[in-house]
Amino acid sequence: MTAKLRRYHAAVWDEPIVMEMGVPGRRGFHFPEAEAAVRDAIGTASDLIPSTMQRQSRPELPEMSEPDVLRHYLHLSQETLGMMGISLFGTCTMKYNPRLTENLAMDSSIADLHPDQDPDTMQGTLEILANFERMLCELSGMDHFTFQPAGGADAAYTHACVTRAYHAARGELEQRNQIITSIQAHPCNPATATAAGFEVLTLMLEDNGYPSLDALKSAVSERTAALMINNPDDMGIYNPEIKEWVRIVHEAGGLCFYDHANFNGVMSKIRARELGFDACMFMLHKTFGVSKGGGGPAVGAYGCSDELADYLPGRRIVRQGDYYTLRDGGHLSVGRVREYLGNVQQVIKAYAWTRAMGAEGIREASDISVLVNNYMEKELLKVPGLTRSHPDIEGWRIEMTRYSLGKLYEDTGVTVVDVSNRMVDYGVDAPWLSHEPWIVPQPITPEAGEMWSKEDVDYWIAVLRQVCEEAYSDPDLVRNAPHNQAVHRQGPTSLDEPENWAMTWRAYQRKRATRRR
Amino acid sequence: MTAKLRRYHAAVWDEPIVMEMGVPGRRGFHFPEAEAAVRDAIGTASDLIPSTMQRQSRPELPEMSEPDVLRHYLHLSQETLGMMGISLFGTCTMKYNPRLTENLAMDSSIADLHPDQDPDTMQGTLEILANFERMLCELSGMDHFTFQPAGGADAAYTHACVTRAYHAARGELEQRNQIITSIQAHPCNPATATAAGFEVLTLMLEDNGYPSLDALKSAVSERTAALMINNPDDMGIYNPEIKEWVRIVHEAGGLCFYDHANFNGVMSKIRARELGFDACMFMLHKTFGVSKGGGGPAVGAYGCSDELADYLPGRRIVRQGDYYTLRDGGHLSVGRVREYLGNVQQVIKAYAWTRAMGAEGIREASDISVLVNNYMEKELLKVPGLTRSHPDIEGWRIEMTRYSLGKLYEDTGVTVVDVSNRMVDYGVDAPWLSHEPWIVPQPITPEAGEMWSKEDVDYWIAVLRQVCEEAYSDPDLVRNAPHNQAVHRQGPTSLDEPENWAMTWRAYQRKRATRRR
Amino acid sequence: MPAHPRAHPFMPNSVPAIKAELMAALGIDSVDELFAQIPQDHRLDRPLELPPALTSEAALSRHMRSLLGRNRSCADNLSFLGGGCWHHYVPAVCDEIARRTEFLTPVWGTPSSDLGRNQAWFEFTSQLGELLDLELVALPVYSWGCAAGHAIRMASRLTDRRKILLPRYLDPERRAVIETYCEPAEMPSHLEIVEVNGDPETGRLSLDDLRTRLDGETAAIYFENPSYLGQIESDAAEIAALARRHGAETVVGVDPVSLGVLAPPAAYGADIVVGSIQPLGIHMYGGGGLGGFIASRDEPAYAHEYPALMVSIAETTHEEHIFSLALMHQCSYGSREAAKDWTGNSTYLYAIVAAAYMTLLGPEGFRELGSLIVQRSRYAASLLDGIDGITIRFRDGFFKEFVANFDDTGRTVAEINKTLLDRGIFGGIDLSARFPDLGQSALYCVTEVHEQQDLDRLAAALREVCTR
Amino acid sequence: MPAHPRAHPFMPNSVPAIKAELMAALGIDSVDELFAQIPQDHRLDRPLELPPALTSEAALSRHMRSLLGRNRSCADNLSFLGGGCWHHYVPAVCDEIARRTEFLTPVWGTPSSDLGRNQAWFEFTSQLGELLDLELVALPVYSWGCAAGHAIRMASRLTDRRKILLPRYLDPERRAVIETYCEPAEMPSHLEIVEVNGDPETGRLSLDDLRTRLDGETAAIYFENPSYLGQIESDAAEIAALARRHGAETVVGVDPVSLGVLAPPAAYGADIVVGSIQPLGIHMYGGGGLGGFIASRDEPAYAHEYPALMVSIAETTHEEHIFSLALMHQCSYGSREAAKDWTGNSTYLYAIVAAAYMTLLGPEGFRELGSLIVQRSRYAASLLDGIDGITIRFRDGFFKEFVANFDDTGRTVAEINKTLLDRGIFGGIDLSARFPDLGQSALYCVTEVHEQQDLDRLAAALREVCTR
Ligand SMILES: Cc1ncc(COP(=O)(O)O)c(C=O)c1O
Ligand SMILES: Cc1ncc(COP(=O)(O)O)c(C=O)c1O
Repeated sequence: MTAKLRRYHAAVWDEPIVMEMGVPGRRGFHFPEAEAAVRDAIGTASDLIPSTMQRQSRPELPEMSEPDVLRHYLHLSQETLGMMGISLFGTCTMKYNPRLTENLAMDSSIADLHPDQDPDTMQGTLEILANFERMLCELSGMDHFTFQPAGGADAAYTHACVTRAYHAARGELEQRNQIITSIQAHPCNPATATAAGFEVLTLMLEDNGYPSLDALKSAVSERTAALMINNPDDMGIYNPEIKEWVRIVHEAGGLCFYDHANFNGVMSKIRARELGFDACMFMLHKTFGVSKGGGGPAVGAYGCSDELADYLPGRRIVRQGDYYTLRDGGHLSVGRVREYLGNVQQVIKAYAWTRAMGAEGIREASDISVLVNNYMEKELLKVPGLTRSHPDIEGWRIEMTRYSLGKLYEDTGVTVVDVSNRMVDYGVDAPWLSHEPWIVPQPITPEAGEMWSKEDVDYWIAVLRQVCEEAYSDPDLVRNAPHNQAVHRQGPTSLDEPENWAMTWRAYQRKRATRRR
Repeated sequence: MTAKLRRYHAAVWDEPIVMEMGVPGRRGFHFPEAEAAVRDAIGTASDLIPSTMQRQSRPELPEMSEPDVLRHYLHLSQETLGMMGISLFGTCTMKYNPRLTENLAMDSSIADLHPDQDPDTMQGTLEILANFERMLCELSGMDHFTFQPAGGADAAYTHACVTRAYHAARGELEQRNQIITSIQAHPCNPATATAAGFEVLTLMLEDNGYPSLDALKSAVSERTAALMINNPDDMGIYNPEIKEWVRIVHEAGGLCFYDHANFNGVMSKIRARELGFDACMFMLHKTFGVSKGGGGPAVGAYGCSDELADYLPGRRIVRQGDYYTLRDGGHLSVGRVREYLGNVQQVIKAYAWTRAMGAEGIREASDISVLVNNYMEKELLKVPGLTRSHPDIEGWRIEMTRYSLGKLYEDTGVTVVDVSNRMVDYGVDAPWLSHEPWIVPQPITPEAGEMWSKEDVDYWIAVLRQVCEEAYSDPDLVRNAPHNQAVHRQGPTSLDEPENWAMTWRAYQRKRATRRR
Repeated sequence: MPAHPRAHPFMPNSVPAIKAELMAALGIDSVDELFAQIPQDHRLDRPLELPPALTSEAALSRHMRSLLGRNRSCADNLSFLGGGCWHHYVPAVCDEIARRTEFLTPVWGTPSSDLGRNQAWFEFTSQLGELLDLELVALPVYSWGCAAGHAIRMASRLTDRRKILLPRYLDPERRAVIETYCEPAEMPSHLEIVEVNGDPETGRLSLDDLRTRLDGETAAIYFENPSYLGQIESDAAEIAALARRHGAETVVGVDPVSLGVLAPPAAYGADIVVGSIQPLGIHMYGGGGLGGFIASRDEPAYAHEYPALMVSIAETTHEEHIFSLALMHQCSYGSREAAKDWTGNSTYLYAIVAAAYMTLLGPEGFRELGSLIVQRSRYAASLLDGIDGITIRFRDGFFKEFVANFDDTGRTVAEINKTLLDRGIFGGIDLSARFPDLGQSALYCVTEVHEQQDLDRLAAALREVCTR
Repeated sequence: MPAHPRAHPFMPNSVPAIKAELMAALGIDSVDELFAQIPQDHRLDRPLELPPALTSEAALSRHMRSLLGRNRSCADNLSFLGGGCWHHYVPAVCDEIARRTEFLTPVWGTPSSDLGRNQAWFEFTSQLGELLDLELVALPVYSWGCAAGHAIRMASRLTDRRKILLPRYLDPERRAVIETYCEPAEMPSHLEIVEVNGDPETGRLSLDDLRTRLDGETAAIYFENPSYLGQIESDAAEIAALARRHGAETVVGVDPVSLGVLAPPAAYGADIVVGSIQPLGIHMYGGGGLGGFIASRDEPAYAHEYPALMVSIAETTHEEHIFSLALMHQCSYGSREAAKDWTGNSTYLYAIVAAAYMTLLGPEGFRELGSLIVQRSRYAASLLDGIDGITIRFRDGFFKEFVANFDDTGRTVAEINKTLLDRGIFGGIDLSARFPDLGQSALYCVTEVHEQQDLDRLAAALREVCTR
């Protein structure tokens, strides 16, 4: 494993902020005037709008020509590393986004559909959604899926809502107001549980890398509404007692929700339903090859057993022979977590990706993710200053491993943020560190998945090694990184202070003026 | 005019040559196996191919996965400045390529058409082509246009072929074997004339910037087959005697062809036919907003008078009420200069661009091109070391002006090639210098057209000024440029020697091995 | 199947030799060994049963196209559906930006390596801030309904009150989302929803009814402008003033494409403004094109209640501009269960697309767009109003949607829409089940995509359909 | 029209204030003054009469789509047209690369600033060189026909001879282009074309006839493999040997997608190889997808005759790879009338697309593709051969095209094709006018886009059509 480091430099365009661009009177887009017959019949727009409601001053938007608008945003795109490098962004399972499906999604048969169209006119979409629902059922053992949740967190929220409805139907909701999760669960689990009105109990990890059965037992009670847990967790550790967990929670009368965001390493190996879970979620923008868009549009496909079916949000697709219709949720349904059927075009992409992979491809992807992760681990542990989270736990990790650069930091004062600022100088995308709270110091969490070649993985390792070596030999080089990006690193000013933050140009103009005074 | 210079750096990916990439066994694309019924009926492919004709050794192509192929070419795209900067590439009239039409061209109604389809199935295309032909007739005064020529040079070639056919029909072809052009005509005019079998007479410029009537008169004779000329020429000088030229050539029995590549400055102002020309050509990939693709696919729309109609190449579109059919050329037709109807999708884009502009927009584009060019001239003449070609000719130039950096070179030893290598360091695209032969020393030919904003033009001027000042203050900085590109400048090795050139990887491998010996 | 399994095009390491090399490096003979952590009785003991793999792109493409061929889109037909997802024209530049791989595929990097994307986000908030006349705009949330839900919860936290006023005529989809966000009655943090009637004459909010509902318990009044039924709430300033008088927050939902001609809610006293970004250059995608925004004055009290991510302009160590997330500690990434609601992957690609859209249009584009829509929708309403059996419910003061009542035709909207469908027309949303008091009514939506000829065609079709 | 003319979206300087500023800088009052050089009597004295401007993209888009809606494409129908432009599957990656703005929009810069594009070009020539087994490949010319024309002229210059042998069964389109390149008889540099007969049994070149035509005047024999009628020229080595014996050049036209399974022409003695790059990932575009290549051994004598641009790998001053044009002096940019033919804007974008295509496929992809095509086309022929009245003219040894004769149906190909068209099928190219000796024959083309079901559907349709 000796990857030569690339000479890399980001494109630098020194691009002004759009609010500073343009010239009064320039136009980027015309709308036609209303037709003569329309004008004659109706008059001008201002006649039609109550005068108190007419806009008084023009919005201060830039005035630019069409080519200039395009070029501006093209420049910005080039100034975005954006997975043009090697992105081993852990917990996000970077995937290949097949251009076939991205192109298809721009087709009017997907792009120009209104959600309230007559089902007659959406048979293609409905058939795909129905078939994909069946495919996810096969992958999870669940009986139903909804695609309404617009992200993984929204699926967690959906579960909290379903949990409310389930216990309410039993008259137990007032009593069952606690949701149990672990400190290694994604923050969205406790956050959505709270937003849904529950109290959250968070279990801490034991030496073996997951909370103990005893801790769980002392947390469950007649107040337990649900368990929300992921497995493996972001350290790559699979909790082998998970069936027992489910049993314990079920016994206490709670529901069990499997946050299957980390599905890539275990797909085709285990199924949530067979482990006893009542519900689970898959992130289609993650495991199923849908483009991430820098943070959505996304889909948290939420699946559940027959027992929870009536609580699902939104309209359900019903198959009648070759014809598909939509049925409103019944009186038990949680209603809506978002409007309509969800990010439909993303579901279609996920369906296509899954068809391209097939059962065999999915199994192989899981194998490769885990194989490559453990290969990486072996190599990374040779990097100076890097240790594995829970170093004493024996055995292979699943599809990702959390590491710590705590030693590097102690030895050199270089933080993991410095390290990632420096890594991008070699043309690799910044790695994921860890969700809050950091339970290992200076965490870093690469995940290779199945789309990165061994050469790319070797390159990534070589970059991390290089940067860590630099930290020892020339710590300022790393601390002042990046050096090859469009701009330098963010300055020390805290953006949590009202006088510093400026979420819009107009706020910035005002505050900068104030500061100058 | 005080444009701040951008901090610019090209994206640097240090991207390997694709031939060095990949791993045996990797796949980027699968084809299905033939269906079982096909296999059963037919057997394997090797049974179906005569054994002597079967390929013996696998082509040594790279073996790569789909995401890696995509990423490789995306990296290469980012390493191409490619009009992401400001490109005032003279003689090429850089235009905005509306994304609407680029998207449309990918639609199956354009992309997946076979040229031999029944006209019933191509009515949309044929209607557009027929209407656009009429529009170009209006722009030029000509009676017919063909889109078969696949570039400007091909249109010039078409004219040479039409000239042959025209004189052949009169039994004069053997006698009329000379084509007259000027030293400022694009090289494709003399080259295609020769390739068509003619002898070429090239007129030199006089002090007023164009050849004299006397020179023309002494060139024409009973051997004159045609005149091929552009006007304005690449210096931006309009020959006011052009009507007289046409008269003289016509009197001698020759045809007159107007190379209208430099149409941008004069569109809506003059029409080739009314100046007396028999034929002309428009470059749709230039004046009419069609994407250039780094050198095609292109269209040299060739127009002519009724008198030459029978000689046109290819099939002609015939309108019958609302229905369009195709008619083969008659016995006088020159046959084909290229297969089928030409680069049809590019004609469609040009039609759409012309509809977006309208008569008024086209007039305004011409006005602006000329206005901005003269504004630039005023500013550029303040740049140290820069002079105007034919500095003594009074008056405004049309849509571009040729300049000389001869003085800069004399003063500093910095060439115009050095200057353009340095200009790109500021994020502007390299300028056009001049076609061969260089009739002014160290020529440089910017053309602003109508798509570049005044700010962009000012920026371009500021860059050139900066570089020229650098040439005086620090000539090596310019001579060693570029400094902010993906690679440095090309080394001095001549690529005209067999031992140095290598047009393929396999040639390079062999020659490099040889050189190493 | 070929004798030797082929490496999969998406998986560069699916070459047997590479897998062998990796296994050798780990000293294992089979990948199975790596799963030792997973007890055998957890394992699925059979291969997955999925439809056959289509690893050939040509085959997959054909399969997808044949499925999608069963769809009929609003582009191939004439659609008057709106109500929460609208058929506006999407400029080609927006598609071009949306498909740039640098924006399309990644998650996040550092503020320096993501400079361009973060700047585009800031340009989204900055331009939307101009349209809204507000200084604080967050990155978008999932949808308008979700934005409204969050904003209402913000208002409740700000006022420490739990009663929410909602207009009776509200999109049932949005309403259902809001209800979910308000939590069931059993929850201690439940928000009580109280409906404010619409004025049967104007379709607008009944001020009288509002006065009776507003009280010292009221956390917020939420209303929309234009309203779900399309009406411009001309009493908006009065509504906000009433709310302020009771110490309640005014939360307004607004259609951003109206803001070239309509006053921004901040101008009439809105405290928190929400809405959809879908009309800003994003395709409908069968409902997948939604995205919601939340905005307010830039006051710490408000800023501290946002659940969404917020991008701020900042400086680098070298005084360049850079763009980075502010107030991260209050979102769920930062504080888990102590967070303000939650956030996660949202609709950030659309923020970039919407930024490009707003830049393309500029002030004049928005003005033209708003004017054109108002004129054409009024023209459509006037045509329909002339048809026997059709009554326009609220004859003026609407923006792009209006209510057509078919009671006098003796036919249901469902029947009429089926007949229109046969003619390639998607009639307006059927309101009869949603709002029985409106009788057999449909919500017709007219935008800039409808040329006069389309509206004439609709009228002709309806004339035929209704008088049969 | 609005009262104040609006700045045009494509023209940032069409703002009146900017024009005024520019005019002020020049001290002029009207732009007209700038045209003083153009005599008044040269001027058009009226505004242009063009259809009304559609400056609104929405309006333009609608106009274009309504026109294009009158087309029926090979994707929506089942097409068996080939012969010089083929319906192959275009991978989505190729479209993605083709539309990257950096490749799509520009002309040229410097080798350093265009590093990526020039490298992609070199990767095109290098990969095509591997497929062809040749070291010298130029950048593409306009089309296969143009490539053949240039190659024939190269051969003539190389041999200083003026007689060219062409197969009788040659695509009339290509043939017409070649004839144009050979110049009329009146021209001193005219090349005489002599036809070589096809063998009526096999459809291949008649070696006997070839022997009688070849002589010491012959500059070149040009033939294609597979031939226009689809046949694999299994005597190719013999043909080339005969040519060599007479000091003539062998110029072979080849379909690059056949080269995964067919021997490259260099292997059987071709001197210059030409062909189409359209099958390499480029859409048909109604004939706008063409591009031609020229290749040969890397010998100075050959290299010095190329009219096309050639890109060579080279080194920078810092020993990095760079890619730059070689032998520029011999092309028309370099030497005007003294050039080898001419060059100009060509089809260079397609070179990049074709490079991506070849990389995607790799050696195995080309093998699979070639095998699949051979099998499916043979299957199609065998189905048709079983239909009453249809005879397959040359039953074996073809690649993707074959000749189906309909004489015994008593109907013309034109009639049959019209009936097929009603069923959504584009029948094979009608050869009856092109080659009357083949009777009522059609050239059917089958590629990887045709699944078995499509071929069965064709057979069923033909069975119906022919036996009616
Ligand atoms: C384990 C886990 N659960 C949930 C989520 C939340 O997903 P989203 O960001 O789509 O809301 C993530 C996101 O990375 C995750 O890793
Ligand atoms: C005046 C003139 N004529 C002809 C041409 C040749 O056009 P093409 O490169 O399309 O063959 C050009 C190209 O720039 C030109 O400027």
